[in-house]
Amino acid sequence: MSARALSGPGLSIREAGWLPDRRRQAIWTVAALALVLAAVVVAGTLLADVAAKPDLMARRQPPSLAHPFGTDWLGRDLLARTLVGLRLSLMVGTLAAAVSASIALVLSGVAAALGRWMDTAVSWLVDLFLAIPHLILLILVAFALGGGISGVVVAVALTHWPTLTRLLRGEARRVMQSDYVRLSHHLGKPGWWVARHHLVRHLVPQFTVGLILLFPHAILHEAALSFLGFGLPPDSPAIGIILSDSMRELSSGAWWLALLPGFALLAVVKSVDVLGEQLRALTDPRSVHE
Amino acid sequence: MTLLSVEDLSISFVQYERGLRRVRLDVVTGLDLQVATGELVAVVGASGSGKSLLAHAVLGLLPSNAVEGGKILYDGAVLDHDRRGELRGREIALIPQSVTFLDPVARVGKQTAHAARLVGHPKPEQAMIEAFRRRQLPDRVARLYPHQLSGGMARRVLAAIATIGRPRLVIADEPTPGLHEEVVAETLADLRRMADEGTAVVLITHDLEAAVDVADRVAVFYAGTTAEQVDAAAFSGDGRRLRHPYSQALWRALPANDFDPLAGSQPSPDDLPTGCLFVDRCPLAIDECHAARPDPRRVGDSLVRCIRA
Amino acid sequence: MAVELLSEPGASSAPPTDNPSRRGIVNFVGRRLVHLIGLLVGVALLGFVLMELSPVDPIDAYVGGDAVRLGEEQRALIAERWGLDDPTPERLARWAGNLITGDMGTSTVFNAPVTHVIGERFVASLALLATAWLLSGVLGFVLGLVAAATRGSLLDRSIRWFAYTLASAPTFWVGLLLLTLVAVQLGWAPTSGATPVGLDPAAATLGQRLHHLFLPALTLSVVGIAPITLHTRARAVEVLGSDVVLFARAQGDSGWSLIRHRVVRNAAVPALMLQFASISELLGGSVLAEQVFNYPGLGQATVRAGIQGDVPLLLGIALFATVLVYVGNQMGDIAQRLVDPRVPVFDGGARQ
Amino acid sequence: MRPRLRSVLALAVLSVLVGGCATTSGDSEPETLTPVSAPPAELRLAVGGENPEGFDPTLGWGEYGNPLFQSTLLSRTPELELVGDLATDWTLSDDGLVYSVELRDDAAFSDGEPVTADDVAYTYETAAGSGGLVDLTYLDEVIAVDETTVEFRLSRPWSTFPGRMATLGIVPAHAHAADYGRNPVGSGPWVIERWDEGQQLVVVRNPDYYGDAPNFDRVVFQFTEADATLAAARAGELHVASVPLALADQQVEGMELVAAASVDNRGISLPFVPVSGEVDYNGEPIGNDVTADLAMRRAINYAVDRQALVDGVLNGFGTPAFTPADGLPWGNTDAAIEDGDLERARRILADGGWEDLDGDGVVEKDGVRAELRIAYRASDLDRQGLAVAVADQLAAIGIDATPEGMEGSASFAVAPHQPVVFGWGSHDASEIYRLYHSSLIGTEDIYNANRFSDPYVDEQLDLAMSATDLEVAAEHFRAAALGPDGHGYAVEGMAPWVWLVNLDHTYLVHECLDLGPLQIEPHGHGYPITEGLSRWQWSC
Repeated sequence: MSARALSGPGLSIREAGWLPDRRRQAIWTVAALALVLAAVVVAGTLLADVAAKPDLMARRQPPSLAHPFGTDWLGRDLLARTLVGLRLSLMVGTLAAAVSASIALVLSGVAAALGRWMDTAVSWLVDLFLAIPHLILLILVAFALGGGISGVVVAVALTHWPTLTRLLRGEARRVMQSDYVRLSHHLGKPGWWVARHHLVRHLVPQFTVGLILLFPHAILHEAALSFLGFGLPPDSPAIGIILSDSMRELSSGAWWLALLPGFALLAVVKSVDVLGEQLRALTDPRSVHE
Repeated sequence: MTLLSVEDLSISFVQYERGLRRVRLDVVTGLDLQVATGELVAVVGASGSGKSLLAHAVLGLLPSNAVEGGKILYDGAVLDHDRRGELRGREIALIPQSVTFLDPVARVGKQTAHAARLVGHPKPEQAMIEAFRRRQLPDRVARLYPHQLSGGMARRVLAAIATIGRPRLVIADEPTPGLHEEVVAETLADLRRMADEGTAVVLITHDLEAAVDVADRVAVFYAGTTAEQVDAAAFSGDGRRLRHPYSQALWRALPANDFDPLAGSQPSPDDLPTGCLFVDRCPLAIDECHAARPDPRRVGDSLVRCIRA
Repeated sequence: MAVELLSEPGASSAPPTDNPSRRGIVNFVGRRLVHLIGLLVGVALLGFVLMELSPVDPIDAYVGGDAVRLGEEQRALIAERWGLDDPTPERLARWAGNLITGDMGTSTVFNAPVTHVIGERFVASLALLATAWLLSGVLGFVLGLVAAATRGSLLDRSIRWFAYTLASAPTFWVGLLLLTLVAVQLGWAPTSGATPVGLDPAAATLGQRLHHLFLPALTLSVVGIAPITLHTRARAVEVLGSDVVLFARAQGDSGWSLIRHRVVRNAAVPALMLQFASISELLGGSVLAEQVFNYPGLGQATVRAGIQGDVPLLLGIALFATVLVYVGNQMGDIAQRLVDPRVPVFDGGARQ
Repeated sequence: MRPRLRSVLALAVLSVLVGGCATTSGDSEPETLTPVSAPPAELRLAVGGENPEGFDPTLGWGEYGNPLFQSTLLSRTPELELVGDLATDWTLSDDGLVYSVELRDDAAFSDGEPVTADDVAYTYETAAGSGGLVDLTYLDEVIAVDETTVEFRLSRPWSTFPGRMATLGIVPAHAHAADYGRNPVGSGPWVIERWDEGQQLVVVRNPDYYGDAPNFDRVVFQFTEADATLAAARAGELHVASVPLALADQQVEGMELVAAASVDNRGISLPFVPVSGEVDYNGEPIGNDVTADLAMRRAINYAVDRQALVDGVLNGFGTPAFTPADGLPWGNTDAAIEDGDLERARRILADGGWEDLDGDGVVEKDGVRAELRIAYRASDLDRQGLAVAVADQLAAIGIDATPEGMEGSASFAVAPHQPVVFGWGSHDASEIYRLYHSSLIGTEDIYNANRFSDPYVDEQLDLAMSATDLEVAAEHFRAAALGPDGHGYAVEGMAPWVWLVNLDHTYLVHECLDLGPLQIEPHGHGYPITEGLSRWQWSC
């Protein structure tokens, strides 16, 4: 009987059937979200000066048509500052995710290809970096680099590669131990050839998945670092800084200073998350049939 | 007295193919089975012939996207969804296939006691101990976990749990695979004993030989239809007393007999032939066979769906 | 974090060693101790190197805003008092030497031994961490089960949407949200501190402490809820579709009794592991929650140490956190063995 | 046996949840203070001032505001006049190098021991020698001549030394152990009851204090962030709360706003010398061609609208500042100018040779584009606001200025080549000397970091410091501001600085609490108000 075996109870209609338009739906969401994020980045670039322009006469104004997000304690337009901040977060997120993902790719490749000793060294390094709670390690590294944009990017990058490395290393080891790789060893193919041919092709989808999943984390941690005061200079419009400034205004009732930028950050992080999920569903060979 | 009577049962599943087009898979079409109290009926057929589905239907455990047709009578009355829920575990019980049906993280004693509690036993612990003793299971087994049971022990525990509520109808779903000889014999003897004590027993198996030895009657399933219901005794000699060509082919395929397997495979549920489902592989097929689905008719002491019988 | 869901291992023949052999325990604990010490040495070195790299001038970080009035002799005296000018290898040797004897040096921010600062501050943080840990664990587990039990329904989808949104919400912003709405606007909870203002902390009643703990713990639990909800739901759905549940339903079990008897403990196995592994995430989150609610715990001390360049305290906290995280993970491993009988408790092998 | 995990887990959860929600209803906070009540036994203040190192004067405690536990040789009246406290009389030798001080004989420490000259000598020597924050480098030696007489021998004349005698609390030589900071013993009006680091400090009246006894038995200092302080004030739990300027306009029922004038000022240092290619001891390049030009410095001073800064950044709580000592006896009132005058600023720039050649809205001169990066200490809110606002104001006259936040003292280190927002203001007139005297150039600290030098100013400051009479010293300090033909440190002089604002120190004070006359407070918002703590009284 060729139809799917239907003995397993508990299959609901959605899970039983494979919806072809799920692929189309995924493509649409990816396109829409990519457009939104691109819009944020472009807006952030254009509004840089507006975001910095104080207006001492219009301080702490509630949301209005002129200022959809209201104005902050120096009369600067909060929407402009939020957009510039989001652009900054996205940039830092991209850079940090890319750096940590490539560290992971290199280390996991090396661990898998260059023998046991290297493998234990890498896995011990991963355990070491995962031994310290994420945010405390972030503070240590940010302190070591003295804050500033480069400090934040490196700090976020240095704390995100371990999880991905462990994932990729596991995958790489599975590939290296699989039959066809052992076969190519027997056929006399050198280590680097094996790595290039088999390893890379397998690691790339995992790599993209890992890179995408790192993204929201990187953005959130950049915001957290800036919020705590380890990130960027206080007059720069980073989301973390806007929110930490808003803490001072709470008792003066300027609720929009805290809530609206936070919602914007949540929206961006969520859209990156969903974008990543959909991309993973589209590209990962295994899940494409889901 | 016939306890369970399945008449012209049909089960189909609704699935979405390309775009939003819906498609119906008729997995079970025209299934009949009659089981009387004290009678052991073996249900035999290839895998995917709808055997397990029948069991799930009777117990009301079909998945939500299943569409059911035909009638199931129990004790003379129609067995609707709610009634199945009430009887499940109390009057109708399932003996599952393997130890994987037992909860891996709970002790078997507790699971059995829980089953007793479900059927309303006043003293579930006591009921559990008695059930184990009745099946010669030492008391210490109660403290073991499913992964610590040997094959034989597992079978006895499963049977103990299923029959803790003195069910009137027991359905044993493929109890024999993966066990060695004496355990198979012991399991089948246990089912025989249940039948002799007045319980209606349905033995679902693909092992024709074992079924014939212990069953009173045999129902042969093919591609979701009951090909033939006949006394177990008919499976003897050269199978002449068997009316349906598929039953005969099954009997001849056994190693003890001619050992020549039937060519081809069962038709797929999304494009079933219009006429008899067996038509493509049937040596006696004639034009009418393609025309319409044969209805069950009594020929000698067997009920058969074949116009050529 | 990618935690491999526990697959159904094949039936192992030998019954578990209910009374584990003494050698098993020694081996079990021994291996872990060696691994922990290795990690601590690594963390100490990594931490020290990071501190040395820092361009922040320790003298001025110590002095803070008062640098305005200091002459250069004063700065030299401060440097000498805290030994900030000695060459690096000498300071590393001195620091490591003291470390072995348990003395982590003196915190420049609090002018007290680091061990004392950590000890005192950790007690405050412990209440916050424990409450948040329990809250997120229980809430996450229950939500996961409810979502699985009603899979495919609106409730299931909204729980999953809620969990995903929490996962991408910045912890400190959630804290701000609660601070603004609940504390400031509604005034239901205090805005800061671990005990009422002006009251002798020792005299604060349990009720007052919990009242102060309420919002920070709620904020911190946000960190832990999402992963546990999603993993529990996934595992529970898997169990609900398994043979075990089929047979249970065949026995007449259904509804919450079925969930309670068959699904809970099976779903608890991965949940427990995840719950202990979330300690690391919680510790990190507590830094943010304590900063928003001015809660005088270890998290706030970390931030002050970082801002004011208090190297001994930072390193002390890093080491202390490493121990905490490691113990948490091992407890997760042990708890999982206790819940899942298929795994021998003391097989000596370090199950990573 | 397997532990009964489920029940343990359930129990733990139950206890937490029950505990959690049982209390949200019942309000077990201390009862709120009704406005009309008998004088409270306990005074509750949230004015900051917590010194993480504890209460040891030799490590900088009590530098400004009331040292509480210790008493000082002299103290200042609200009009900042120096009067005796532990000291009954003090004289200065003719060469200005030796101060001899007579002590009262009835003062005792809280542990019963009498306060003697040895304690005073011990205190000053320890303070000078310790790595703490007290700067006594000009002090050679301190000699206890007899029980009640002390002689201070200076290495060079330092007319403002009496100011130091009014801030350094005297510690007992016999009880000054390592942990003195945590449990101070002193002869001050208060004794410590408890100190919960980061949370609160509780002090009680010292029964055998020699001076007039304070009107309250017990004072609780609460150390909370601005928002928590305001929330506590709103809940009626505080008598005095220092509030940041940004929140000073909040109405709180039962409390009035008190804006104490202060000399706590903010100004921007302008590098005085052109780019010379050399670097200072920090490795920072020296000189800035834009601010080295007198016309540019004057134009900036005229372009900045100081009142707008007070209203915009300080929420209206402050006054325009033209010198680092506005309102102090040694400050020069003639140094003030009519600021916010863009026309005049543009004319000064034009006369000075600055024009916008390439039409990009920014003026140039001899190929130098008028670009400035104004540095400020990142953690300071007011300095950030001022830097951002001034940068915006300067754009109107063609100067491209951008604020640049920096961590800690990095913002001071760049002063040789970048304008920096500084905060000064002290009761110690020697600050003028340190800001403007050329001998401070290149020293390893931040005094005169913009390398200003003017022979006329040096001469006047030397005369001031060596004067034996405070009034004569003040005379010379005032002269240093404005001298003949463009000399002096004021705007109409060499204008090495753009002084911006003097901050008011804003407090919310319970309407029944009378703080008495307030002195002009020094640098440091919050704690200085406690200077008159002993004189506070309940007026309802």
